[in-house]
Amino acid sequence: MNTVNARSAGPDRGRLARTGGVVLLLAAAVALPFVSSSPYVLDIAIQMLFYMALALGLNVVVGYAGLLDLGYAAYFAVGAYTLGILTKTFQVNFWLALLAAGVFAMLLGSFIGMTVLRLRSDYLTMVTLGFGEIIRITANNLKITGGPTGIFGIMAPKVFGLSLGQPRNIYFVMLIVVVLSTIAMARLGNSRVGRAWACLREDQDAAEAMGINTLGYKLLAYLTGTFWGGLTGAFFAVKMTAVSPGSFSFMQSVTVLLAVVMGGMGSVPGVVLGGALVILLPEMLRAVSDWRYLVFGAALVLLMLFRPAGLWPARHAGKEEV
Amino acid sequence: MPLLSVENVTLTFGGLTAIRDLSFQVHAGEIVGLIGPNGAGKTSIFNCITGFYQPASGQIVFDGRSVLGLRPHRRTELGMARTFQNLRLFPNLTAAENVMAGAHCRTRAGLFTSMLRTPAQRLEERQVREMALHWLEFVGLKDQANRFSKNLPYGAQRRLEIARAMASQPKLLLLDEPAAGLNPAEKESLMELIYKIREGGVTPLLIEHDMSLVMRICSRLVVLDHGEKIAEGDPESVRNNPRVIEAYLGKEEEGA
Amino acid sequence: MVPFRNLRRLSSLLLALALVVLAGCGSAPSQQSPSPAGGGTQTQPSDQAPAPAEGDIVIGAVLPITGGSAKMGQDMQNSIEMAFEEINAQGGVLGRKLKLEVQDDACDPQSAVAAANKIVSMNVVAVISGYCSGAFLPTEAIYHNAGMGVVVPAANAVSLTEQGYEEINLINATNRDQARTAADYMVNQWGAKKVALIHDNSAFARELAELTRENLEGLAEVVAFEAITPGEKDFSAILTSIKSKEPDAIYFTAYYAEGGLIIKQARGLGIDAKIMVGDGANDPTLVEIAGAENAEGVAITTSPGAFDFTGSSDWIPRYREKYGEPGPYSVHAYDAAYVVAEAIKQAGTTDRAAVAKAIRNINIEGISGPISFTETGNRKDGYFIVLEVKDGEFTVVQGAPR
Amino acid sequence: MSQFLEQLLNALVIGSFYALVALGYSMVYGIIRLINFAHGDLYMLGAFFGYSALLLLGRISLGSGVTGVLLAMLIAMGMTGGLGVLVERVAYRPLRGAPRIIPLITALGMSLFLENAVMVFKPWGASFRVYPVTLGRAGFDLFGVHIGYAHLAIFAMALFLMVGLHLFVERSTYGKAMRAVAFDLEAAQLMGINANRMISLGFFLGSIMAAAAGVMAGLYYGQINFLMGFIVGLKAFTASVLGGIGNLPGAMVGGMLLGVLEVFGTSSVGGQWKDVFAFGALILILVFKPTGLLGERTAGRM
Repeated sequence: MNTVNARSAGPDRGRLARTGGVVLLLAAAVALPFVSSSPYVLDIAIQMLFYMALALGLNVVVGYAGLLDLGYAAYFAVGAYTLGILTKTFQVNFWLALLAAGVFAMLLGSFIGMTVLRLRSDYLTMVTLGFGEIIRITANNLKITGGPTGIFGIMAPKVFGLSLGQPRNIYFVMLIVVVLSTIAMARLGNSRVGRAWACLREDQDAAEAMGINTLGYKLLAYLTGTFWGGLTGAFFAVKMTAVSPGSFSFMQSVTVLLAVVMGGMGSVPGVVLGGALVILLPEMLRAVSDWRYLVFGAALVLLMLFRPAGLWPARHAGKEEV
Repeated sequence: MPLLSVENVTLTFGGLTAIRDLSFQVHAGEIVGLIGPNGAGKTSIFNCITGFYQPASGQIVFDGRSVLGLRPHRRTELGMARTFQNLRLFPNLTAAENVMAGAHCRTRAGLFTSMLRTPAQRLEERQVREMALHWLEFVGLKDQANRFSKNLPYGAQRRLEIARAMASQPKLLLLDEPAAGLNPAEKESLMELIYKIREGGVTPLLIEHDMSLVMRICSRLVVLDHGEKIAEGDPESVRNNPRVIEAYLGKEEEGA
Repeated sequence: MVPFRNLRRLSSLLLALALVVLAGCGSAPSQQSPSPAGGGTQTQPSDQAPAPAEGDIVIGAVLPITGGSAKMGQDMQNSIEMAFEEINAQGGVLGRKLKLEVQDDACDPQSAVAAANKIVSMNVVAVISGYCSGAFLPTEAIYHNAGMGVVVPAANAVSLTEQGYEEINLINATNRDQARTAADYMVNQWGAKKVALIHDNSAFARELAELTRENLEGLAEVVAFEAITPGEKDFSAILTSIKSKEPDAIYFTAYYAEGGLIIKQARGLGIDAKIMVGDGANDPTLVEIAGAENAEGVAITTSPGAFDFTGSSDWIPRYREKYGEPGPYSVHAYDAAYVVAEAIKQAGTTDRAAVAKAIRNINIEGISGPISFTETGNRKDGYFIVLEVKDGEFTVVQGAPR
Repeated sequence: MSQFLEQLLNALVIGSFYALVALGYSMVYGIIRLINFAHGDLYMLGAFFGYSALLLLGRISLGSGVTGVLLAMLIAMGMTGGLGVLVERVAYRPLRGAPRIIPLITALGMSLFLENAVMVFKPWGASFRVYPVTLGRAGFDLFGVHIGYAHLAIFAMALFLMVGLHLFVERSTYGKAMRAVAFDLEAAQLMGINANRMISLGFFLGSIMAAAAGVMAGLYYGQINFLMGFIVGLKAFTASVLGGIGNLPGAMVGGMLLGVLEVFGTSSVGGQWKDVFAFGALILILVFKPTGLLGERTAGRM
């Protein structure tokens, strides 16, 4: 019984268990704000949602197209600053500013992508790191970005009558964003575009010979990933009501990368899980927070040695569906 | 009007001239073999034709149109598909997915249609799957559809690479030593496959060392030595051409 | 399909479990969270059920426990705990003991917001927080929305009291006072005509440099206004270009690590202009890094610290015996603890809003002198003093204005 | 004019530190095509080993004076060299065949691990440590230019180390074997060269160069902390690429050039843009001349 698409075979037990698990998780997520009213739990849950969204975005660049980007925080920053500047300094309507945040991050992504994509993979990594630092320093120096203090007092907009200033409302908006992104990314991974990325990740020359415009598709991965980063950055600005260069450091990029790598590069459920764990684990370790980055560093090394495919590996990584 | 015309192509790596002033043509429907001792520049000319190398001078015209300067994926779209000398499959993708990759330039689904999973996208996905199965069946690998290509036996991987190339519905199929490492039985089925490909209207151009295979299958041969064409013509005349024998002197005498 | 055989299911169950645990523990440590009906604390800031009448009164502290400023956070935590021990020894407040709940802000905006949210969600009556201005700024809205009174021992960027929150009170004088003191000292004591200003592009240091420039207008010419990168070691390039402008005085407004290097490298390059540093560099390691002979004669503008207060003569030995050398803001944190204790006594209740109001209207005699706050939350008649390094020791050369 | 010369002197000192650390990058990249993110932290660890060595030597009254400093430097170089070899053995060797992205992530993780291990290790810890011995600020004036003896000492030591390394790699048999491995790992093994040992040697040499630079920085600046490795590591990588990665003379030239670029960039535009120059240079080189100024010395496979 080996039809090409095992998934379309009748409702086998594997698929039922998986959809059951997802429904259970969603129910828990929706119920959370009502179960516990303490702002701390809500804040942690919101942070988890942010990192899930970021991990989904970075996953396109690192997981799907295999480009190790170490400056992802820059697009997060551009999104946050764009929204902050547009809504606070120029009183632009929220939806417009949100879109602008994504588009600006994407424009920056396309500029960097164009300069970077022809490079060998390790050079590309260093250049993205360089761009990340340049953008953080620029945000820190310019007047329009409020210099080192950044921009504070960003008004929370009303979305369908709910003020995003309320933690519970921003929680639900981000939950919707993450759920939609997860679906979109899962479909993308399993489509013609996703296959093209998989091919260029496996063997770029062979992919080119098969009629895949490898440079074009790498750029497409960059545009998708940076748009997502910018969008999430805009929501981050609304949630924090203040945006400062401090929160877009190299460590931020490393944390999002860890989420993708720990969860499983190229695996949508994996990176969502990674996004949650990368916030949850340090919170559990709060008592011994000096050790946080030590544990991050060790985790990266051990993961690469023993579990390069991550906690929830992508289907491609070494497991056949016969 | 030839399907492919290589005109006075010269390729240099720094000081070294890999190919010097090479010209030959391939007409639709014939099976041309490119032969010559190791290092004669066979794979190099293949890379020039398919766009991986930029020749220093000369012209490459395909289907009446110059393809110089086009990147490889553009040439594949125009109808030029290839296999590789040392098997460049996608190891962690299944056989079916490898073949579907070949069909990339014949399908259109983009970022948004994939994310929204529009009816048109779903239809195209089904069609691509069926087409992949068709080509797997064509090379006799239908039952290996879901296995990772890296886990397939060597002979099967060779045939998978051909299926992948055929999936891009080419006019010209460049085969780089397809018979390398095959046992006699596999060579026989390879020959039938190449004939079947030609019946399907695709013109094969192959590099091959196995003289017996080349002699039986090719309608015309082009012989290279040190980057230069030293002979061209039907297999019989080429076999007796003194320069060809001399070029091959010192290699083990290839029995007929 | 045994669910646990495969790591994928195990990790998703782990996540679901963690969510539930988190939801549970969110309220556990604080005996009982405010009535669930309280819901989003946004809407009803101060009407939670009053904290239980018995048990300890919990005071929150959000300080840098990790990262570059870890040492400062530790000094402040020591002094607060010392103050609480003394208060509890004399029967505590309203007959109950004071307990400290410390959270780490790591001098980083995001951790600060997370820590502030955690403190606000606990049964905390008032908060002592704020060493790094950049990290403290985004937490102000959280305390304000929770109606939580805050006493800020060290952070003193002007922007901290510009958001008009009545819960935020600064023990330390602000950069406006410091800039005025620095400009006046350089012009009148040193007779400087040409001044170079160096900051490190952090919120606090840049603001201090800009305010000093304003104060110097008309009095002296600002020949250089330069920024360095924190964490950098080599400042010879900037100092050499400043040297060519031959300033009479250099005012460095950032932190002690780079301050020591600036002094050492300036003297190394043959710059003999007088050097003054801001209160961020008020730390004995400054002299150690610069080298005693380089640091000789360096002036420091700072709010009165541990060593300078009249009342600290017997306080320092008590602190030193328990924790060793006091940091520059140990006294401020100690006073902040007493302000909170006194405010609860005056409010007569542990209700947050009442305590916050009592803090704003407090008037007590602390180690750092009389403590009361202006209507914007700044320290009333806060003043800065000037110290000078004399053979390795910090000595007061310009004390409190009479 | 004298200001120009003084700035040039500053640039050469900064350049020496970048060059020494860049040598390590070029050597490791030349041999196994890996950007050793942790290399910058070996520079930091060298400084800390030097710091502890000087303290210990101080207790047995050997701490001050030239002998003490040189002894401390040797100790630091030995310890850091050993650590470099250990890092390669534990973290990089098992991943030799893995796709390029895997060892890169490991190197990043190793860098984070080393930095925070120092922060958590009590005797060193998070705050700034001051070197017990520092180079004095004595100097002399030549045509109105103030030249400190410290500047000369740093520059001379750096030159000595660079020339020593260059001679070793170009002349000695081990040097040749290392270059063979760099050119083609498999072929070198076929020639009977123990590739793993040569790679360890490469890491060892790269690490002792970084350690020396770390100790010299500690002596010259007088202050060290656990984060000093990150930014210097990035700039040293830029220097090694500027000169042509894998090319040792290139790393030296690249280091000096980056020092000049940074110093004159800062004094003209201002300190807050200082790091932007270094990263800007990196991006420009990689895009327009990826093989660097003196040409890359790695046979990149197609």
